[in-house]
Amino acid sequence: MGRVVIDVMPKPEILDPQGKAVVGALPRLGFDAFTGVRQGKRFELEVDGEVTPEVLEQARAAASTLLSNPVIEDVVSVRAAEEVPA
Amino acid sequence: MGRVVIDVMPKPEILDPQGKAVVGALPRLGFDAFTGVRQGKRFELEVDGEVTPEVLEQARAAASTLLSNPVIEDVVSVRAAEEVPA
Amino acid sequence: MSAPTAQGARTAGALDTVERAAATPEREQPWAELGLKADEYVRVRDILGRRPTGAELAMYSVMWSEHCSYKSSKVHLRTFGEHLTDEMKKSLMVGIGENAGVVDIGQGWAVTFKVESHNHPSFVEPYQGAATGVGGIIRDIMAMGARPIAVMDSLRFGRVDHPDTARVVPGVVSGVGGYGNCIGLPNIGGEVVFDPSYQGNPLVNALCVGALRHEDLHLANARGAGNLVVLFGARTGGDGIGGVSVLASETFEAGGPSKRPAVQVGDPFQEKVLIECCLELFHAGLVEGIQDLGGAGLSCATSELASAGDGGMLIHLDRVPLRDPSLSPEEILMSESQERMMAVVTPANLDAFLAVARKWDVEAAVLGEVTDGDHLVVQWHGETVVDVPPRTVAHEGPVYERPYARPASQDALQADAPSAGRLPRPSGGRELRATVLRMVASPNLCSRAWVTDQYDRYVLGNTTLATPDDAGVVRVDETTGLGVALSLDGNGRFAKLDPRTGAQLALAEAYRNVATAGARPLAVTDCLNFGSPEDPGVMWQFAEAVRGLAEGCEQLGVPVTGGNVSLYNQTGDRGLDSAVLPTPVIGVLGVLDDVSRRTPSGWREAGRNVYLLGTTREELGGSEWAWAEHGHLGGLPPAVDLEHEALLADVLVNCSRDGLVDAAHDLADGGLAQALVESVLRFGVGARVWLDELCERDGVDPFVALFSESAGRAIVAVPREEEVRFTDMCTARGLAHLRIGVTDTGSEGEEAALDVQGLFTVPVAELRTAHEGTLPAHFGA
Amino acid sequence: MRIGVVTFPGSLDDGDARRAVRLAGAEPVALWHADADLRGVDAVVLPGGFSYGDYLRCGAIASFAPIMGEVVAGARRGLPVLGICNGFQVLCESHLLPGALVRNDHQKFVCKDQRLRVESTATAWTSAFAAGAEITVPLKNGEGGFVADDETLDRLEGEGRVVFRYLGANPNGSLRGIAGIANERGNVVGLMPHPEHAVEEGYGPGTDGLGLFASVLGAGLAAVGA
Ligand SMILES: Nc1ncnc2c1ncn2[C@@H]1O[C@H](COP(=O)(O)OP(=O)(O)O)[C@@H](O)[C@H]1O
Ligand SMILES: [Mg+2]
Repeated sequence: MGRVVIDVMPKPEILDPQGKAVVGALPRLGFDAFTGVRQGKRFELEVDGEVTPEVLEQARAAASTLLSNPVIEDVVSVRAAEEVPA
Repeated sequence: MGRVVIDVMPKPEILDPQGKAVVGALPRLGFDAFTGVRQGKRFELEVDGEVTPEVLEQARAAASTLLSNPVIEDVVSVRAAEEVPA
Repeated sequence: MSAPTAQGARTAGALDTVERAAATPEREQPWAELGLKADEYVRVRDILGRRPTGAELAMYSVMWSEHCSYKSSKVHLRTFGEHLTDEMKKSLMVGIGENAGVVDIGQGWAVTFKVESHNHPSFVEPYQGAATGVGGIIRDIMAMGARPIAVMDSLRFGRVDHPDTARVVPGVVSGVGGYGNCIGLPNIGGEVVFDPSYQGNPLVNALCVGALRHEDLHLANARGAGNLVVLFGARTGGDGIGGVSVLASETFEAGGPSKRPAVQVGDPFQEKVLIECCLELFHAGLVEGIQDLGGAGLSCATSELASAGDGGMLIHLDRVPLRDPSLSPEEILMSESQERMMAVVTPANLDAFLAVARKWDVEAAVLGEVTDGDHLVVQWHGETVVDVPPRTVAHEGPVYERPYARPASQDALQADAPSAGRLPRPSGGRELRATVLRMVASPNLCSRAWVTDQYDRYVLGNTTLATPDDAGVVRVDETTGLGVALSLDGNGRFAKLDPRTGAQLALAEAYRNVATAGARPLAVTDCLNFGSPEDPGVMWQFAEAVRGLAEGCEQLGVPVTGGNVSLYNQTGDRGLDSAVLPTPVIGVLGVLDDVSRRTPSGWREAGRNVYLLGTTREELGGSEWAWAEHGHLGGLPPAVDLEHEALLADVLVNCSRDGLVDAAHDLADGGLAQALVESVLRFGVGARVWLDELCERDGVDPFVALFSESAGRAIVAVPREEEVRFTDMCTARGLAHLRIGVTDTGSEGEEAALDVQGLFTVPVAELRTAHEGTLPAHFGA
Repeated sequence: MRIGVVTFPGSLDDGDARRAVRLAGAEPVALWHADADLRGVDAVVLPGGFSYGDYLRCGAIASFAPIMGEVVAGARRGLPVLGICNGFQVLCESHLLPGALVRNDHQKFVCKDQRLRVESTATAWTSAFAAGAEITVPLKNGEGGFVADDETLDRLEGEGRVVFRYLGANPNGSLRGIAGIANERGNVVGLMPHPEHAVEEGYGPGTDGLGLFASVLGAGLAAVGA
């Protein structure tokens, strides 16, 4: 079973109320290292078999049509998943 | 200026209504390759200088306290950013 | 799209079948971990004549939990039935025992309503806990064949300034709103209370009301051998396995063995389409009976449907559409995945049923059928894993006669009255003015707008009164204006001082609120939130409250139609001392033949005479003043006189019908001062008020006149042209009434104000700042 | 005149929109998201609610519904289309209107009676108002912050396509206080507040919302006749 990961972020120039709320809350909890936060979305798409180039092509098309709104968001990456350790 | 990326996903056993809605919509748009979708969050945290081990430590702590809800979400990864091409 | 179903995740060898159970009687079983007591486990073995299978053990343990079986409360709840008169039965189409009670409101219409708790889950995960609480009560209403038309929520939290309150409040409020708003039901009222006793154990009680035509009434039972049992809605996952039932029955002990299962996550969108789907199924006559899946999931739905029916039931558990294909049969039976319903459908209707489900994109699976046997049989890939008499699971669980006793501390508590010697009182205009401003800003009396502005009160377009009026009022029939009013009230401090009186005071307040809005009170629902039934003191509180409520309902002639009991609300295990305040929350439903006649609470015009109905005694025990100003709780609660409440309600209802008053507002927490301030702040119309005659007539001083919480009172605004008719009616009926003021928008160039003559004046803007600032200051603008 | 009201799965204010159409004197026609058929209506309302649960992005999944192909085609021909709240979000996602709606700046759902100024009467849905009219209708949303880039905002302002603006404190962080906008031709209007909840005395803050529906009764007939 394969997996495609798609990352979508708000465009830099677009207001991101969620990121703004987070950046306001961090220092109150003692996290003072961060000067800015933006919150985007991460999609994990499962496929039955392997992640073929065709699957990736579909994922790219889905990312730019359904999964993001080009007015306010950028698709940051579309890739076959590798496990990333936390 | 450095950047830390944090990925948070709904726990696998937890219902993800957003992912469910997306997986229902994809085939209607002709994207038939995908059998499951889960939607999580991606945070980009900016720091003024470099991403030092201390900064990463803070990011990890923030990820597991403020940025995720451990009852229903897992922190998938906390890492210094490298640009990933779309 | 076909759902993955379990692929025999358990190898046949590991499957605990009935056959295997019979052959291995000595096998150790985790009955204690599942919450069964030793004698209960023995009883299960006696019923079955063998040891239960794992799946049977799962079913019995969840269904015999306190939450599902009412084992500690059952003996007391019977009191409601004993106090049910023929008169009260008249408008009752369905009483206690069904998913929700159903009341005839005339013109061929009926309404069904019920309040339910989701306390413990809301502490663990405030957003999802509260959201799924709202979702659960809505499904109860759907199961009766009704269209849900409104929700309410009664919320109790710890100290307003405690750090954990800042976690729980925003989560719970956005959970209630998130679910209700997304599903499209107006939120028309509720309560928000802060008290340290709820710190580790908030109370989240949600109410839903639905409307139906008489002929659409459906009862949940599985009748007719050969009829099919269909599960529809969301897929089953590992949500809250052992969830509500275990969660709601046990206390949280840090460090103890973790019984904290995965929380349930709600999907209000799924529930919205489920509502539309169910209504279409009902209207097309495609279902025989329908049952919601709540706590205890499939265990509950199958055993209750079968138990209420006339035969047995055969279920193929491997046909359940799963979200997680690795679930075992036990887990599937216990899963509390939300947004699922179960229907009994004749074979002839199945295709049409499935077509409706498809239209709404709702997944449906035929799990089995009604049989002519008398057992509930559950199979897993052809092997029998459950074979039980359904009544023993659903309706014949254990019943406890828990010992109860008036706590030794009760006398001292009642003796500690807030007398003038015990608590310093404000006197003189300056002190009274400052007290009013502090009181209207105090956590329990300040504006609830921070909460209620997060709730959609307009959706469906039938809401004519909602927050912050005394009752929520919604139209049921658009052509005639027929509608209902609802109020949800409780007062844990009063109930602590005297549980019997406290329950009646909550009833009286909800009843009065509904009448204040102009509706004739008709029926009651209740949510009884108490500590551990294993503590005799708590059990005494419970028994007293139930008795008080049952007797009160009989006196007022309004039946209890259903409700919910939530026990083990406590932090720690010091019995009574760690329990929450005993908190019966009472919902009263009333009817208006034409909701355009409803009476709002706020003043809109200058020059209206303000009358106080009822009399004021020095009653400060358990009052908001004693608590907010002195942190004091002691003495006796205000006296209840239900005959007087009925008279007051009758006058208020007639006032609305005959158009004698412009506005009416009931007096409750915070007394007259609070009621005046709220009436002023609604539309910014002030008033000149005089207390001399009141003080003289009732033998009280201005402080008592302003802050006493005597029951049975309301203020009304009477247009001059109706004054004679109004006072004549009060006189004829013997209702104490006294003109205490006149509304006033302020003279030229002057701001409107609340002017208590001879004592103090507060401009509207100053009142508003005090009243509206508190919750945003604690929880963020 | 017949005005269609589209029901998507998760639409909530569709019944209210139909009631508003009826009270304004037109015939409401229920349209189903899965039918690519406008049933010959003279105007279309995309109602409020949480289509598809507002999951992914508000209005995103609904914008791909079969009926939307017809709505878009109709709108390009000049068919009057009104998007209320979730309907506004659908119109933006369908690119019939520019910009997007994001989470309220204060992060909470808000339900309140909102004062608005009618900034343009040159649209199919506002022609019955007096220029500069101030009206009160309910506002209820969690994602009502209107955003667009500066260039788009300047163009909207310059072309008189800002149709409604919030009065008093900005309730959701919408840029330039924008509550509603129109397309270039003025036949497509989207707004976050809910005029359909202000059409009946006693059930909402007055009847100011009727003006939108009254407008299309006049203007719509002219457009259809043209
Ligand atoms: N959690 C809540 N949800 C909705 N409405 C609420 C809630 N809490 C309070 N309200 C509303 O706020 C108003 C004031 O509450 P309260 O003082 O408890 O009213 P009352 O004393 O008349 O019962 C009422 O209209 C009540 O319905
Ligand atoms: Mg009250």
